[in-house]
Parts: sequence; C-alpha cells; structure tokens
Amino acid sequence: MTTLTAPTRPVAAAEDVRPTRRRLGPGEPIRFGGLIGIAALLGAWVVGSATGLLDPRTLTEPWTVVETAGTLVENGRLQESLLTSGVRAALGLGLGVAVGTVLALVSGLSRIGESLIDGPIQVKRSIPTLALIPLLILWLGIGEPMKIITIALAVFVPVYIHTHNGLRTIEGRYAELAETLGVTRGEFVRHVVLPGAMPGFLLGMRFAVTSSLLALVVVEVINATSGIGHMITLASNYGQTDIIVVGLVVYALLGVTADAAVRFIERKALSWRRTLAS
Amino acid sequence: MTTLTAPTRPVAAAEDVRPTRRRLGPGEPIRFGGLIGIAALLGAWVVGSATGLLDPRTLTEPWTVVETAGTLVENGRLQESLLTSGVRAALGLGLGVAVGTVLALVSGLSRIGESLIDGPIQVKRSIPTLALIPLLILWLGIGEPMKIITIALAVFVPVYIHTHNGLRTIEGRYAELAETLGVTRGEFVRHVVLPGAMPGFLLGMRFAVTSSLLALVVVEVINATSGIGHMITLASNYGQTDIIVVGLVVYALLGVTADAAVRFIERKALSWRRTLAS
Amino acid sequence: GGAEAGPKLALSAALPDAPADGTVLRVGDPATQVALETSGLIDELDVDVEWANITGGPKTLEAFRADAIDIGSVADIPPLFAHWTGTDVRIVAARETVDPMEHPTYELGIAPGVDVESIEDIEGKKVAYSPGQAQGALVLNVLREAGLSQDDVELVEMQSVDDAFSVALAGNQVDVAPLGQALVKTYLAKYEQDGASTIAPGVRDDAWTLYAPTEVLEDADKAAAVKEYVGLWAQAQQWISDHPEEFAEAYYVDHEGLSPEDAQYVVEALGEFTVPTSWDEFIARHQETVDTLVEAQDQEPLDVETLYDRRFEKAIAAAVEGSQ
Amino acid sequence: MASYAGELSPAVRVRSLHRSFNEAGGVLNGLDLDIAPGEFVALLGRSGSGKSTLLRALAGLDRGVAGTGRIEVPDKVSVVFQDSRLLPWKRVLDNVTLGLRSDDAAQRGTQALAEVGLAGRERAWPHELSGGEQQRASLARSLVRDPQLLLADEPFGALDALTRIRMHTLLRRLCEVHQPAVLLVTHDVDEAIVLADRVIVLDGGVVRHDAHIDLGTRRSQADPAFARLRALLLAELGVEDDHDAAPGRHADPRLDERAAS
Amino acid sequence: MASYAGELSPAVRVRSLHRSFNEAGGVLNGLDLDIAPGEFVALLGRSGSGKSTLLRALAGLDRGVAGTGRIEVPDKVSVVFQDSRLLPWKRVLDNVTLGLRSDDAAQRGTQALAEVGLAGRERAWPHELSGGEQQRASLARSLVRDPQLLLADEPFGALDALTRIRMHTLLRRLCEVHQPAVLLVTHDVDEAIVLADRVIVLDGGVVRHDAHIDLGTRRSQADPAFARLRALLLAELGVEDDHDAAPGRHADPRLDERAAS
Ligand SMILES: Nc1ncnc2c1ncn2[C@@H]1O[C@H](COP(=O)(O)OP(=O)(O)OP(=O)(O)O)[C@@H](O)[C@H]1O
Ligand SMILES: Nc1ncnc2c1ncn2[C@@H]1O[C@H](COP(=O)(O)OP(=O)(O)OP(=O)(O)O)[C@@H](O)[C@H]1O
Ligand SMILES: [Mg+2]
Ligand SMILES: [Mg+2]
Repeated sequence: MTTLTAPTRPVAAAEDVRPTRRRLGPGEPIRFGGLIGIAALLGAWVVGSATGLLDPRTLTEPWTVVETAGTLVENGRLQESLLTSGVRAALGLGLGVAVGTVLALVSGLSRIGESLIDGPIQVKRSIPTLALIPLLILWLGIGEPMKIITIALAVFVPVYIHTHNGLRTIEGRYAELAETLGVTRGEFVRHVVLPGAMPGFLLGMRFAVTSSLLALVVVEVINATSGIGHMITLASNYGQTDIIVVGLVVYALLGVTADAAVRFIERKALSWRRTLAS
Repeated sequence: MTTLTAPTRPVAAAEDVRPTRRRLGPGEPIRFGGLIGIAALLGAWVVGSATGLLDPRTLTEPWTVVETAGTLVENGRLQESLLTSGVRAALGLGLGVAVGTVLALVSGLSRIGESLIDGPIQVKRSIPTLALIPLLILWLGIGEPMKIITIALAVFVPVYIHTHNGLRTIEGRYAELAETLGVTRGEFVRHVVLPGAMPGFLLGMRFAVTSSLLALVVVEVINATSGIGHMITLASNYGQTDIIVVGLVVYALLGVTADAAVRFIERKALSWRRTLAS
Repeated sequence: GGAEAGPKLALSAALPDAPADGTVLRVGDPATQVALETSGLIDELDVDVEWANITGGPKTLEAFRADAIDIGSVADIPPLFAHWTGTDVRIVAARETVDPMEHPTYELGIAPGVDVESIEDIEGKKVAYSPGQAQGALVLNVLREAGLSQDDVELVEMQSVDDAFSVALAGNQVDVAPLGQALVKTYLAKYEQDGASTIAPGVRDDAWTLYAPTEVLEDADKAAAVKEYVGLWAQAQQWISDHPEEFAEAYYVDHEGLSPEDAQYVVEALGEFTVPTSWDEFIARHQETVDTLVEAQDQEPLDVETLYDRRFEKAIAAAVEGSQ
Repeated sequence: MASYAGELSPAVRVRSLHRSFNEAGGVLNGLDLDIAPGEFVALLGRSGSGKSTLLRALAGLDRGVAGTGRIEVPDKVSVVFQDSRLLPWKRVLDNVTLGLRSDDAAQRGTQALAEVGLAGRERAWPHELSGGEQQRASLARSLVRDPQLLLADEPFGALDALTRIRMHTLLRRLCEVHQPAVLLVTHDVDEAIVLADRVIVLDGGVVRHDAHIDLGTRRSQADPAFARLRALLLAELGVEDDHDAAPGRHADPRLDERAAS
Repeated sequence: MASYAGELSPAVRVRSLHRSFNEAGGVLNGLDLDIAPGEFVALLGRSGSGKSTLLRALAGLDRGVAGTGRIEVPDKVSVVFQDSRLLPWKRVLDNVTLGLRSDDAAQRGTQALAEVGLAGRERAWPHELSGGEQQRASLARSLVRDPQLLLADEPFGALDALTRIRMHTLLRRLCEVHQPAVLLVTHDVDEAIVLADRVIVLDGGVVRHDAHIDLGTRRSQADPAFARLRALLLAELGVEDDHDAAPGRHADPRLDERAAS
C-alpha cells in the first residue's frame, strides 16, 4: 500500500518484556535434539577409528561397515534378512501387544483376574527367555509359530506391566466420576480406563518394540536361514566383526526409529497432558 | 462394668446401609491374592507331570526338582551359587540404578543433557547385550568388574527410561508452583522432581531387579565358576534338565520376591496417591 | 513330523530295506544338505527329508527332546552328554579326517605375546575351558597328550559362545584357547601382527558323527530312512572332499556368509574327510575321550561301544563300496 | 414452589449417619435428613464441617470411610463435584456427554454447553478452560442427564456475579421442568435463600438448623423477611455482624482456633 | 491506608499487554496497569475475561503464550493459584514451608497454618483436606513468605462467610505489617470493596473500570457510598438489578450467549 521511501522501523516490532523467572522445567524441546547425541556417538566412532584409538579389530571402522553393508545389500542378504526379521517381529509384536493389553485389562479391572494372572506373569518375566526355548520347541516345534510366539512372549510382558500399572494409577476420582455418571463397564473401559492407561501403555510399547527386535537374536538361532538375528549369530560364529557391526547398526537404526515413532504417537495421542515436558 | 445377665443384642450393631453403586474400579485387594496364580501354576506343573502330560525330559517333575535341589544344597553348590550371584546382581543393580537415576535427572531437566544422553541410550537399548560382551571383554577383561558393569548396563536402561518418563510427566503446574516459590534447582529436584518421578522410578525398579537377575545368565557364561547363571548354562550344555529347572525355580522365586518387595515399597512410598488401586 | 509312528523295530533286528511311503526324515545337517543339493546327489535320495538348520550339541539335543528332528550332526562329545543326561541316543554314522594331525578341526590359539610353541609349553598358562563342549574335551585331551594334569595349568571356565574365545585371547584374558578353523583365520588376520599365533593341538579331534534318538531307530520306517540317508551322507562327505572349491562356495560362502578367501581357507584347513567302513578304531579313540572325561569331570564310566548302532556301519560300508 | 416435604415418601432419607476419617472424632455424628422429591435444599456449613463428606455418602462414593447409618436415595443421582473433575483426556463436549446413551447426546451436550455460556468451546480441552468455565462445563454435564437427585458441591463458587445469576436461572428452570430433588452446597447465604425451598446448616456433624423459606417466588434482599433470614443464617454460621464492619480495619487480634478441627 | 499510586515508582507496571491463545481473538488486548508498592488492588471480571491470564503473565508463568507488552514486577512475587495446587506427595506443613530457607521455617509454617485455622493438620496429606482447607493451606503458603507482590486468584472462593471474614482479617493484618502490593481476583464485589484500596474491572481484555475506594477504614454496607460503589461495580459486571429479583423465578427465556467467548 505505502511506497517504500526510506527504511523505517519494522512494523509493529512490539516489545515483549516479561518477568524473568528461573525456569525449573526442562524448557523448549530442541528440534531434532535427539539426533545430536547419536551424531556425537557416530562422530566419536569415526574419530576414534580414524585416530586409531578404537582398534578396528574390536570395533570395525565406520567406512568398513558401510562397505560391508554395501556388499550385503548387493548380494541381497541384508534386504532378505530385514524382510524376514521384519515380518517375524511385526507378527510377534502384534500378537504380544494384543495379549498383553487384554491381560492387563482383565487383571487391572478385577482382583480375581489379577490374582490369577499377575503371579504367573511375574514368574514368566523372572525366567530367562533362553531357558523357555526348549519348552517352546517341545510344544510348538522349530518352525515359524515357535519363533513368533517367543517374540510375543518377550513383548507381552512390558505391555502387560505398563498397561496394568498405568491403569491402576489412574486417579481414583475419575472412577468416582464415572460411577456417578452411570456408565456401563464397557464405557468405563473405553472412556476412562483406556485413555487413562494410555500413557502407561505407550511407555510399554517403547519397550515392546525393542523387545521384539531383541528377541530376534534369540529365536533366529534356531532353525532360521535368514534374518538379522541369524545374520549376527552366524557372523559371530565366524568372528566376522564387520558383519556383526552392520547388524548392530541396523539394530540401532530400527530401535531408535521405532522408539521415535512410539514417542511421536505419544506426543500426538497424549496432547491433552500438561506436563513438565510440554 | 455391667454384669452379664442375658445375651442382649450386641452393643451398637448399628446398621450401615449405603447406596449401592456399581463399582467400576478393581475393588479391594485380595490378601495374598498374588499367590493364587502362582499356586495354580505350580498345581498345573504337578498335575501335568503326574499324569504324564508334561514330558519329564523337557520339564522335570517337581519332585525330581526338589530332590535335585536337595542334592545341590547338600553339596553346597546352590548356596554358593546364590551367594556369588547375589553379590554380583546387587553390585550391578546398585551401580545401574545410581547411573540410571543420575542420567535421567540430567536428561530430564535439561534439554541439552537430553539431546546428548537420550539418543545414545536408545541406541544402547536397541542392541543385544550379548553383542556388547566382546567389547566389554576387550575393555574390561573377564573378571568381576566386567560382570558387574554388564549387569549395570542391563539395569540402568529401565531405570533411566522410567525415571526420565516419570519426571517428564510430572504435572506442569507443580513446576509452575515451584517457580513462584523461588526454590533453588536443588530444592526443586528434591521436593518436586524426585517425589513426582518416584512412581516412574519404582516402576523402573521392578524391571531393574529382574534385569539384574536375567543378566546373570549372560555374564556368568564367562570366566565364572559359580553362580546361578553359571549353573544353568553349564547344565544346559550338559543337557541336565533337572538342574536347569532348579535354576529356573530359583529365578522365579528371586524374581517374584524382588518384584513383590518393590511393589511393597511402592505402596508405602506412594501412599499419598489416590488411584484406582487404592 | 513324527506324528505317525511306523512299526516297531528292535534295536538288534535287521534294518528294513525301504521305509513306507510318506515317511519323512527330519534332519539337522545343513552342510550335508548343501553338499547333496550342490552335487545333485539329492536326486538319489528316496526318502522325504525335511531339513532343519540346526547343528551343534545343545541345539540338536534340545530338538531331539522336543521331537523336532530325527537325526543330528555333531562332534563326538554331544552323544556322550546326551547319554549322561538321560537322553537315549545312538551314533549312526562316523567321519574322520584323512590326515588328522595336519588338518585338525581346532587349533590352539595363543594370545599375543605369549610364548607357547608346543603343547608342552602350556604348563602354567591360563587355558580357556568350556566343560560340556567339544572344546572342553579337546583341552583335556591336549593336557593328557602333553602329560599335564589340570593342576598344571590355570583353567578359565568360559563358554565358547560365538567368538568369545578369540576375544578373550585378543584381550590377553587367557593365554591359550581352542579355536575352530573358521575362527583361526580371522584371529590370525587380526592379531598375528601383535604376536598372536596358533599351534596344532597334537591330538586327534576330527571325530564327527550323526546321531539319533533311540526311539527314531526303533521305528522301522524311520530306521529304514536313516539307513538310506547315511548311505547318501557318506557319499556327500566324499563329494565334499573331492570338490572343496564347490563346497566352499556353496556352503561357506552362500550359506554361511563367509568371504570366498575365508571359505577357501576353512575348507583347506579342514582337509579331506573319509568315512570309515569299519568303526573299530573310531570307537577305540572315542573310548579314550570318554575315559578322559570320566576322570576329569567325574562322569559315570561308559562303554562307548553301546552308543553305536553298528547296523549302520554295514549300511554305510555297502553304500560307500557301491558308489565306488 | 411449596416444599413437598412430608407429602410424599422422601426422595432422600438419611438416618443417624456417622462418618469419621480417624479415631480422633467423627465428621458426621448421627445426621438425619429427609429431602422430598422435587425439593431444593441448600446446605450451608463451615469449611471442613462435613458438607462434601455428606454429599459423597449420599452419592455412595465413600466405600472406604468408616461409619454407620442408613441412607436411601433414588437411582438416578448426579453429582457436581467440588473440583470440576473433567476428564483431562476428553474434549469438553465428550466430557459432558460421557455415558449419555441417547441418539441426540451430542446435540443435547452442545445445547447444555450453550446454556452454561460455553457455546463454541465444545472441542476445547479441559485445561484450556478458565476455572469458572470448567465449573460450568461440569454443571452442564450434570444437568444434561435429568437426575432424580442432584448433589451439587459449590457449583457456582468460581463464578462472577452475572454468570452466577445466569446459572441460577438455568438451574431453577431445569428444576421446574424435571423436578429433581436438589442438595446444593453453597457458601453464599444470599444464594441459598434465593434458590432454595429450604436451607439447612451443618454443624458438629448434624443438621443444626433447618429453615423452610416462605418468601414466595420473588425474593428481594430489600424484603425485611429476607434480611432477617439472612441474619439468622449468618448467625448460625458464626457471623454476627454481617459485613457491616470491615473486620481487618480495626486492629483485630489473632483468629481464634475454632475453625481448626 | 491511602493509595500510594503515583507517589512512588510503581511496584507493578504493565504496558499494552496482549495475550492470546489462538488466532480467533486476544484475551488481553493492550492492558495497562500500575500498582503502587503496598497498594491493595481487587480485580473483578467475568468468568473467562482473562483474570487468571493476567495474573499468570504478571507471575511470568505464561512463557508459551503468544503476546506482547511490557511487564515490570518486583523480585519477590508470591502466587495463590485458583486451584490450590498443593503438592500431593508432601504433607500440609511441608507444602507450606516448601522453599522457605529460614531456620524457623517449620515454626513459621505451623503458625501460618494455625492462622488459617488449620492448627493440628500439619501432618495431613493434601487429599485429606476439604476444599476450603486446601485453599487455606495454599493461602498460608503464600503468606508465610512475605512477598513484595501477592497475586491471589480467588483465594477465598471455597470459604464460608465466617472463615472468609477471618481470612480477610488475616490478610489485611499481614498487609499492614509487610506492605506488599496485592492483586486479588475475586467474584465477590463486597469483598473487593471491603478489602481493597482500588478495584479494577477487566473486560474485553483491558481495564474497563478503575475505582479508588475512599470509604475510610470502617466500611459498612449500610454506608450509602458503599452501596453506590457496589451498584456501580455490579453494573460494570453486567448485573443491573442486584439480587433484588430471583431471576429464575420469572419465566426467563434462554440465556443470551454473551458469556460464550
Ligand atoms: N480422606 C480424608 N481423610 C481424612 N480426613 C478427611 C478426609 N476427607 C475429609 N476429611 C476431613 O473431614 C472434614 C470434613 O471434610 P469435608 O470435605 O466434608 O468438608 P466440607 O464441609 O466439604 O468443607 P469445605 O467447605 O471446605 O469443602 C474436614 O476436616 C477434612 O479435613
Ligand atoms: N491454555 C489455554 N488455551 C486456550 N484457551 C485458554 C487457555 N487458558 C485460558 N484460555 C481461555 O482464555 C480465556 C481467559 O481465561 P482466564 O483463565 O484468564 O479467565 P478468568 O478470567 O480467570 O476466568 P475465571 O473467573 O473463570 O477463572 C478463557 O476464555 C479461557 O477459555
Ligand atoms: Mg467440601
Ligand atoms: Mg481464573
């Protein structure tokens, strides 16, 4: 509208002077801050390897890892392993999450359910998965079902515990409220329990996704011909450090990505919360 | 004061008629309810073994387990193993909990701390512990320090994640309050952050105690001459199912007891909460 | 799988010639599988085989107990421990190396800077020892051969999982540790520059067997299938010895993911295999190992002869002779 | 708008109600109370006198609390809590319609929100509402479900004068239409007199004062009867002087400790 | 108790303060406000008019909220929040003394609790207090720390008449001793007139009315000046009729939607 003649003060550079108060919460999130630490880690690895501080025989150099990864991609082993493992982990994760959530609801909402379910689950999680494998092989054979169920068994524990805990720590006053509103049990579960336990459930999911990946290493030792876990096991049998490290890098990538995904969902789904973090 | 002449109505059998309202929370805890499920599990094992449904070569019969345990106690192996493992687990647990808590505080209270610490920890927890062992052997040798640090590495992850999460989900209004009270950062941590993150921390402890036990199986494969994990590994090499099962029973006992202890502390320390469970 | 059992067969009865139709043999022997497939010998196999990618003592034993496989491929130690821990098994095939002292299965890895040139030098050294594994038995055999007792060395108990032994050597945590040929190459490649070395163990460690749970052999159909399989297995071992390059490529490179050079090295190091048509010497040597274990590990004495099902000795002999 | 007490069998009947949180002393000590169907009762009482405790007992929400007595209430009871108690994970409209099973629940909820002056805020999160707005949302949630008994614990405490009058209007209108029995806790004596058919004062764990209000439908503070009742109730609550003095302005010594339980 | 405004440099100075939570419209729209040291200002305003928003801005608690303007406040600011905001994991006394660094903190806390009528409740958990008791505990927490500026958001909302008068007394006494500047949000016009040196009305995001109160130290509702001021302020708040009518009693149609933001 106005023609520019001379540089004037920018329009409405309204001052914004607020009382300064020591900030006690963590403050604004740093954009992509999570990557800084990982970048630093990566940097340390590169520098350590380049300066010879890290013995390449212990920890392969990053460039060798890239090279080896290239080879593995070329001959298709990496993609194949990723695909096989991905399907296994996803199926096991799905099954485990479903079972864990249902058990947590049953056990969280009824004391009888709890007294039957909770003890055995605590027993289960005290026992090394490795030690359960013989039983699982006996009952389920050495094929895919055994592998998927073993993954599901690793996954359902954190989902169960976190959801159960999340559910039990919903503020009692909300249950009171629901009672006065005359909601049915189903509505109570849907509108109060599930959203109230959601923070717990999602924290459980963060453990569940990594558990499903970690379980691959255990199950893919048995009668597997491909998969990331199989690849790592095989490579460590032969002392192929570079392939192991490729496998670990893949693990780290998958794990960090999956965790970030769950945390993203967390931020979206729990946007109603006003916490120290927000 | 009064002499009893004839049986009268019990004094003040005052009526207590309250509106009945559908209870939506889980209700009163059942005393020792947690043991019911475990007893059922035990019962299933006994019955399964007695009827031959469970093959004794896969899952030793309970009576054989008792017998084997008796032998192991007699020759002192069990006690010795328990002692060795107990010390290892306790040291690892202590170290891991301390490190996890401190890291969680640093990362939870400062975005810079978080961006440096959080990523690497997510990477660490995505990587199978087994795969880290070669590195730890090279850096720390095969003695006790390596074992304890490996356990601590397994322990600190759940402590970190839960404490960090607990801390970040403290209601923002309490941080606001603290800011208006002019508390120092130390007071804020002590009076707001630590108690507010306590529920998360204690949930993390439930995972930490079992992690410390489970890690024994991994570390006691290396240069150990006694310990529960060593006992199980050795037995599974020899295929001595009965000893394995004794080990697992010990694991279950330790795990369930430790978990119950943490939950007891939880109930005491968090008695200020009014939740669905209370 | 093992759902329908065939007719019962006494362990002493003659092996039937052919299994009933539809008999499936579940085999955990990936190397032979690869050899059969690569050589084309697999076409000669009349029984249906279901392959499982399972090897090694603990895993095969686990699978036996769970009735997940019928036959497993292991060194000479696992059948002993299977027996000692109550799983009834029989050895149905035996293989050895043509020039065992030149081509040991394991070498003794020596840590960088440690001066060990012969097995006698291990006196006073820290030796990695994994009781219950073949590597453990090897250490005991080496001590016996060197005329040393367990007290003359410092045994460091640790499991030989993956590359744990070479890592322990590299970190100078142990002075001596048995390394499989597959690890020797990588170990030397990495640490020879620091003064690491390997020496031959000086004892035979080449015994290799196929073993099966007794129940499998008591099933007439399965027994017939095993007979069929071991015959072809023997030919496969021969083929492996005759075609080291092809086997290295097919098994170590394609199946196990080694580089061609490493694969070549392993195959050369392991040398040529032979399948004895008479087991007498094999059993005698096995008995020696048993006696060592009985003494060193307090195991129950055992006449190892009873673990061998010598009906298959003849079947193998017939097959080997037939093919030549 | 005469009181129905005594005419019909009461909607609420409480007999010798005892409640105590510890051994030290009871909060309710043998309280008796009848509320007729359709009757509007205002409950006054000092802070900490047990008003909320009584309401929670009537609502059947005090399972864990020690005590005896007989309580009879209708089936459909609706509670406005002292804290507004909106589910933080549900938007305002969903909070209001929670548990409503009619087809037009959303529509009724929207209308109720409009009536309490929250039109257009249906999709706001509870934490985005001001204190008074939260209180009104919680009021809307109770009103939308046509209870037979409405228990309201200081539902207007955080409202300014105008909004408060509007809420009074709304509440009276709904009461005329649906005729619920109402027990309303308030600290505002004027409000009690303006709204209620009957005002009771809780003290020492029993109903210390029970006054029917017969001022007709047009109640003016100027009416001497109104002023008398007001003075009486304030006296019951311990206030003799009724705002005439600004007490802080004379050098008043330390408060007595009477309010401390 | 004359107002100090203009005599000294103000304790609080706010210039053209804007705050808004969304694009739709601002909550504060260029608000200006000065409070002299030791001055007692009562803040009136409709529910949702932005009173809490203003207090939070003065307390520096609205970092995330969009807006401009200049705010100057003293260093030692104490806030009584609209919710009482006691830390649920600390007993009442620990809540009150939180952050107090003097040696006799516990003693001062105990005394403050006694002054608000909570003697003997030092070791109670917050959830064991009634609504009014929580509010008083939170008041005690603020009073115990002698601020230069006290921001109180409806600190007496959940209190009965007597307790409220006692709290007025207490607050005035402390103000006389420590002379803080006070900004007190209330919905009770009488309370505002009785307590304050100056009453301001917030509307449309600015100070719409700013009245110095010159009624002397003895302020009686019977005083015609008091009644005039009261009527004026109520009119500012939109209440013309001043309780004379019980509005619900005439068949009043739907509320207008004015309160909806
Ligand atoms: N859970 C509890 N544990 C212990 N004491 C309690 C508990 N709940 C309430 N009290 C005590 O019981 C008394 C009555 O509480 P109640 O909440 O009924 O008061 P009220 O009349 O509603 O007060 P207000 O007007 O302040 O809300 C108070 O002294 C309170 O401290
Ligand atoms: N975090 C927020 N997000 C969105 N809108 C908000 C938020 N906080 C407050 N508001 C809106 O801003 C307006 C002013 O809120 P504020 O809390 O300042 O009102 P108030 O004057 O304190 O009202 P009350 O007397 O009811 O407490 C209200 O309409 C409210 O809905
Ligand atoms: Mg109350
Ligand atoms: Mg407000």
